[in-house]
Amino acid sequence: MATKASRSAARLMMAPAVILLLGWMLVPLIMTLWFSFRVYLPLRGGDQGWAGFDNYIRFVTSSAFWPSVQTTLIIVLGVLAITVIFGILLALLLDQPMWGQGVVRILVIAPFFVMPTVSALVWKNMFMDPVNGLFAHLWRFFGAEPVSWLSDASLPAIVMIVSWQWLPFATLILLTAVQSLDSEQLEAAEMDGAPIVKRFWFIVLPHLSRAITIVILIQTIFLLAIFAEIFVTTGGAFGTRTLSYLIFQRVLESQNVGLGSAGGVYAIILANIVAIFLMRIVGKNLD
Amino acid sequence: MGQIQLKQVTKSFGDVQVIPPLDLTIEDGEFTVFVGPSGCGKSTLLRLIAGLEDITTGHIEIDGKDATDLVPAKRGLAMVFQSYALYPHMSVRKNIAFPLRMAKMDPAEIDRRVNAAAEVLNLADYIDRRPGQLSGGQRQRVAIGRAIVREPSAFLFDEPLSNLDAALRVGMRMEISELHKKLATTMIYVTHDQVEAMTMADKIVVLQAGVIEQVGSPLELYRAPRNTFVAGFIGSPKMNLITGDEAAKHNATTIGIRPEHIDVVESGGAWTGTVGVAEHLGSDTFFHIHNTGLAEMLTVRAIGDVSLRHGDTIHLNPRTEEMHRFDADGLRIA
Amino acid sequence: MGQIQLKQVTKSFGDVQVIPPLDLTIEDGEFTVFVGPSGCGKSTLLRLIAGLEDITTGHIEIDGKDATDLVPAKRGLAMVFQSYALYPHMSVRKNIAFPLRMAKMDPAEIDRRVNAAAEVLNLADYIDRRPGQLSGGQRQRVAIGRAIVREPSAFLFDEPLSNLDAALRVGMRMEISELHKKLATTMIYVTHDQVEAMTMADKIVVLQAGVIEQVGSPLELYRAPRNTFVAGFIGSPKMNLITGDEAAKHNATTIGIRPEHIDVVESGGAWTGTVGVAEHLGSDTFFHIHNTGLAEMLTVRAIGDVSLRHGDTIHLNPRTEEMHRFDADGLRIA
Amino acid sequence: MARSVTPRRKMINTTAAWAVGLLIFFPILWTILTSFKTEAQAIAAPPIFLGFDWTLENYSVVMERSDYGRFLWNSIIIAGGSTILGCIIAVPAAWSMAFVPSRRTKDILLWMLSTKMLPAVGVLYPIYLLFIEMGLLDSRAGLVVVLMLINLPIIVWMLYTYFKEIPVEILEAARMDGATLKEELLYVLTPMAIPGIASTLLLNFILAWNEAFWTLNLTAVNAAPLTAFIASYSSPEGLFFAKLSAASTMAIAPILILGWFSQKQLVRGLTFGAVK
Amino acid sequence: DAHSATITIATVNNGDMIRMQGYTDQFTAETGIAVEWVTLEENVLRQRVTTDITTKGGQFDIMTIGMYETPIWGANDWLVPLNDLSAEYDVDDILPAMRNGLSHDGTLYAAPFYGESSMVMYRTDLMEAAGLEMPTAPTWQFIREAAAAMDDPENEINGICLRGKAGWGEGGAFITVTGNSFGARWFDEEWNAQFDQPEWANALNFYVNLMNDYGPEGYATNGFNENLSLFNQGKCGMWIDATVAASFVTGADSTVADSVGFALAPNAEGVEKRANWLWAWALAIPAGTQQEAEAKQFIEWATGKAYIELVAANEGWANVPPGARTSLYETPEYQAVPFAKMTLDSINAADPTNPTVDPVPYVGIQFVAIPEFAGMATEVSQEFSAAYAGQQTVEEALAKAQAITTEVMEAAGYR
Ligand SMILES: Nc1ncnc2c1ncn2[C@@H]1O[C@H](COP(=O)(O)OP(=O)(O)OP(=O)(O)O)[C@@H](O)[C@H]1O
Ligand SMILES: Nc1ncnc2c1ncn2[C@@H]1O[C@H](COP(=O)(O)OP(=O)(O)OP(=O)(O)O)[C@@H](O)[C@H]1O
Ligand SMILES: [Mg+2]
Ligand SMILES: [Mg+2]
Repeated sequence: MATKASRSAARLMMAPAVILLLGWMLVPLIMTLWFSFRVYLPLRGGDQGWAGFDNYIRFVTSSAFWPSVQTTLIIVLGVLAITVIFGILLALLLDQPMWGQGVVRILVIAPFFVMPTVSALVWKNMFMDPVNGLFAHLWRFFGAEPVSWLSDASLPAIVMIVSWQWLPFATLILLTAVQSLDSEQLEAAEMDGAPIVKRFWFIVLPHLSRAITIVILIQTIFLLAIFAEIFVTTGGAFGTRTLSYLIFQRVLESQNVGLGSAGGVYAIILANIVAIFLMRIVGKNLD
Repeated sequence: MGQIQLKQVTKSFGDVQVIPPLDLTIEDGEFTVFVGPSGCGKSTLLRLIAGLEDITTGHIEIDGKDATDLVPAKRGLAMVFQSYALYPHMSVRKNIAFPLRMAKMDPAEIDRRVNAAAEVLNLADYIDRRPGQLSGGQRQRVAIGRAIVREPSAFLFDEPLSNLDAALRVGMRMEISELHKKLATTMIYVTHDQVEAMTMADKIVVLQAGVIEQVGSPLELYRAPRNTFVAGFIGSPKMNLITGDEAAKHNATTIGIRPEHIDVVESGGAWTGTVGVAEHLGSDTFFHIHNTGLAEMLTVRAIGDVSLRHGDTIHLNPRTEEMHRFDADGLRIA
Repeated sequence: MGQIQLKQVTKSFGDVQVIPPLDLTIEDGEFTVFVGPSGCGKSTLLRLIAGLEDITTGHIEIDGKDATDLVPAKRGLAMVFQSYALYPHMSVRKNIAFPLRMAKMDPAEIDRRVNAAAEVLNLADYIDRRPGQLSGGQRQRVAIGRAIVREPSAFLFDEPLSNLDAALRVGMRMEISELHKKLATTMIYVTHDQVEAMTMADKIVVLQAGVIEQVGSPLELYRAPRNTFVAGFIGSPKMNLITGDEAAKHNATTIGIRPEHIDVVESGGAWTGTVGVAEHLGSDTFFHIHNTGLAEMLTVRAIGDVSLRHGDTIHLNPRTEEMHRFDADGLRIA
Repeated sequence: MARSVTPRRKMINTTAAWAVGLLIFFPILWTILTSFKTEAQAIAAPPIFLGFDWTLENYSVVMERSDYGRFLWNSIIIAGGSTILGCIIAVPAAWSMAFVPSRRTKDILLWMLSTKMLPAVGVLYPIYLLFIEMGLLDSRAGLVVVLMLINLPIIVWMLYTYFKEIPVEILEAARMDGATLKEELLYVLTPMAIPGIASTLLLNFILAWNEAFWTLNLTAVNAAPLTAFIASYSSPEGLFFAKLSAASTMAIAPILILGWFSQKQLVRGLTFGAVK
Repeated sequence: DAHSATITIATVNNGDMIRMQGYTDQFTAETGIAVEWVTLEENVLRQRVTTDITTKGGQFDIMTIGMYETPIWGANDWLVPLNDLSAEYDVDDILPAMRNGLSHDGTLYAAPFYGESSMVMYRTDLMEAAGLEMPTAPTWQFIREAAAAMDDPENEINGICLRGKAGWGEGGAFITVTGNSFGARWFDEEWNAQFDQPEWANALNFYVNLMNDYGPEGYATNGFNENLSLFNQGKCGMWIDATVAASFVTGADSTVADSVGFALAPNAEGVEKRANWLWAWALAIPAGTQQEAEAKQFIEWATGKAYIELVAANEGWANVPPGARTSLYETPEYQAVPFAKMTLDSINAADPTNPTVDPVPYVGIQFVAIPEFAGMATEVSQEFSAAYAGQQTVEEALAKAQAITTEVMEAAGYR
């Protein structure tokens, strides 16, 4: 279906979305770029003049920069690993015939509904608190010394909180994919003498590869931007300062908009590197 | 080797008994076809034999040994699925090699067998493609290839050709028949296409609602259907089944006469009617005939091109020696 | 009214010319069938006529008026799609009424027409169901109903029956034929099933790679195929095409003889061979014969059941009066 | 054809799945339970699971302290408005991509997704200044637009994948039947895509509902949604687990309930239409 | 007209503030001015109001800010000067320390709602059991001794609870005053960072050793709230923190209300500065508001004497907002409150203009009143917290603090 008329209609109908998003991307981007070349200190009255590349140099040479990139990557990769692995296991479990499948499914999706702020608050206070938290009680019950999650195991704790929020998403995408697996393929493999582990490895896993790609793509987009979880739990302390949190500190806590904007530009560059990398894979794996 | 015996086998899904007690023996090397209407239990029966479903009661013996509780992989059977069930992410070579790899066979031997199978099935040119890059017929061949390499004692086919178009179906049908001649291995073949059943089978098993209606060679079924169900099911176009006075004349509740057993005559003839639709295929002409005075519409086949058209009057002579008679229960009157 | 003329029409997708310059006239009231192998451009041609694709060069005239740049809705044509393309969220009634609503027709008149169409197509019982609740055949009827109500000057069908199973296909084929008789409207029908083409068409257009190979009535094509491509394409089973010495004997590069025009004789006969596969259908028997001394394998049809089996020797007599001769370019020699 | 399983197997599956399901759900359950405890019971050691004196006191304290209804209403308006506005803009775009694809369609789609990677904290200043300039601060309209823009790529993508499942032939049939482009979208495409659109709406409603950075920073009173409501309970002085739990429960309950009633669409929506 | 006016107030979710929200109906009834509250958690509030004030967003008519922001914002003319308040409001009644801290160049820019310093709160019962007696002005050495004596892990009692949580207003404030009491300072008079000096090493090492030996598990994440709840649950022998905590630890939520004693914040032996800080949550009016008059009216109401009496009448004297007005401490009823005197003494012991032993170029006790401080101090406190959590040594933390501070001061052009 491609007459001239429909093609021009298509262009017209795409315009609003494209123009709006272009605006949403360009306006802040240009403003951010502009700020990043200025000495812009709101608490000293705002724009203090041209800064050249000072902000850029200062941002990367700051001792916090590389650790924050590293932290960002650890959190993203950690959450991806956990959600994908447990997502697959859960999807396989939920695919089995059982009683009350609908209810179980609702239980499993529920964390996705919880606001990140709320989930961070609940985990921090009611579970990970080293004195009154449920984990502390549990540890003590087994005679162990309670762990101060948010200081001694801060990164794992944040990865865990974020994974809890995103596990439903991964599980559901993977569940849908598992359900779309032609059962005849599994039966064929069974007839061919493949035991259950090999059936998983040779048939199920390759079948899931597309879904896994999508989980990775979408989660990465959201995970690169996580903020509330860190703000609420550790405030960036104990090595949990991600790149976007570092920018937050520069812009809002230190009130150095120029420096923060330079950081923002770096973050955009990093995001785009990740995006290009992802889209290479996804482009191959989509349709 | 590949004799398969079902002894008083039943299968229930929950409370629904899909297969009532059933006995069946499939001899070694035989090409057996299960036919029957949709939902009659053909696939279920095949899957019971394969071990993909547990039987509810009864026994299955393969080559005389009880296989009732054996897992599928241990029964020495190979199955070809309707959807082909190829592994989409593996090349043709890997697909075919898969069962051998699972059996931890020596790689050199795997290679040898895969190449031999590819040779037999004309797959050599596609051996490194993925299933997605193959046509339907080629995929079906890969599925068969995967079955062949295991050198199973019997092949199970579940409507393997139903996803192919008419021309390809004819071709693949012959390929499978030739394969059977070559390998002389037991094959069980499920279809609801009676042409496939007629042309391929050594033995046809006609099923209805899980019950075996008749077992026999294709021509036995064609010539002496045991009841009206089999009579209507085997043969294309369908046998004309006529009830009422005309049947009573022959001391039967129902009489059956196949379209090819009614001759078109210039004049006279037992029956006269008007042509409804005339289908001119060149090689044959099929007439659908109304107003014969019989309760049912008649279908008649004439050889070659007969130039009668819609609305013309037609004179017909059934060959009485080819007529089938059935009683009130639909059973054949000898 | 419904004469359609294509004048020097071409179609290219990007750089690929799918239809080279093509002229075709479809007369008012004619049932024209486009046949040809997959990918030959049948659907493309139909969509060009419908206006769903722009033609690259050339003109389309409908009833003598230039329709080249008309949008689909203004061409007065109705189309029935392979997938039925029913609106799943509307009842049968609403589906059929949809084109009339779009034409802003008076509701009373819409009702009248929808009911009339439902009557004709036996849809009255399902009129308030959704398409999802209908069987394949019923859906196809709804699609036809939606086309009928617009009282188009021509109907376009793109493989309308290919999603139905064999038995239903035969039934719907007859229904469409009868509809054509009743309405006497131009119909253009795309299929790759040559049985459909033979039984339904007034005129068959055989296409290959966007080029018209032959246009004519079914029996013209059956009796006098213009070239080897048409000869092989029309008729089932396929015509035997024989090259080499045997052809030379008849002063041709290729000779063709249809399976039904070779008689099986007790002894003697022009050709002798061994039976490869024998397909016993009861009504007919098809033999695939090797070792005749001809370069090609032969297919032969015998009426009724002939009890020759795999490996038997068979004696054959081709009817020379039914033989077709082709030159080195594959063209018929008169 | 799914293989039939023995009741024993089914029992084992059921037990395992319920155990895992409850484990995942537990933090939410615990929050809800805690919201009915007194502050002292909320931190009791060992923790009390069910045997406490159920009290609604926390809820009444929370209700007294803040105008929950207004926060709720703002959340509904903002999340709903941005989702609907997004759909109105996304439907035509998705139609174009799905049915009149060009070589650049995939690139445009991926570009749209990449706009989501813009770090929000980095552009807060520019956006805040723009909002002041346009008088949109603390207005629901402003937030509706921002959240719409944030979610637009996801909406377009989801709708695109749903539309791609719809056979082109049906739209062509409508065109043959004389429908204009507008009628085609309105009478054929949209109703057919209702399940997909519903899932899209739902998912984006949730995403907008939970968005905490912009909603917090661009509002004060008039447009403040539940994310701002929760920000006043996060760490006050003294014991607060029970009140925090009550406030949390109130913030997530509407979505949980919505999710419960529309779980089928949701499950579809949560897969972003990306997998069938 | 005033009857339809509405003012919007951004405030922190502290107990006193929330209590005040409960009484705003009375204000509205008296004046006809409606009040909209935006109540936020402290960090969110700070982020929110700072963005608004620096961009002149105009979202709020009154902002709740602290002693750190007020002079800086006042200097930028972002706040409406509070120099024309009514006579009956009696500006001179505000405690001088508070008034100085909330002024810039002698002009008051924010009215204190309540004020605080820090002091020692301890369990009299445990002290008694340990056979010790708390002096009114203890030293850190004594605090350590007492902590050792009261520490009782068997019964889940920690010798001492102190803030370790990252954030300049949390653990950052505490360690800064601790530093002061060990003779340390943030900067010398040339704005050179001083974390490489032995005083800081002494202070931090003392703190870490004390907390590791007698502090609660995970103190590195404990802030005011966490410690309050620990103390109220009877899990701390001592707690050194804000004077406002006194009313909570002796209040209804506390399990140890009857056995709490108070003392001045400690100092290291031989150092004349004590670990006192000075803080006030104050109400200020952003310049440019359309409702300046109404806002002033509200401020007079909320921080005036009448409000204190209103609360006293309804909830008892122990619950009135403390630390803002001299007159409160002259009220006989209030003098009866056990912690009143110690609060006043602590506030008076703090001197924002002269916070350290060695001279410094800045104002502020637990903070440095320059715009760069909040961001910088948060990062420094994060490094310290990492040391508390055992993720790095005290030396490493100090080296990083030195680097961060130097970096920021250079960027900001102080050096
Ligand atoms: N897993 C199952 N659970 C419940 N009922 C089943 C199951 N599998 C099959 N059935 C039922 O058993 C009966 C036989 O099904 P079966 O698939 O064997 O029929 P079939 O002859 O293969 O039909 P078709 O020609 O349509 O493939 C049907 O009524 C079907 O509904
Ligand atoms: N939109 C398109 N873009 C590019 N090429 C196309 C497009 N549509 C069709 N083609 C090509 O045009 C040729 C003719 O296609 P068409 O669909 O008309 O074949 P057909 O005869 O209908 O085949 P079939 O029997 O399989 O339906 C094919 O080679 C096809 O690949
Ligand atoms: Mg079946
Ligand atoms: Mg086609």
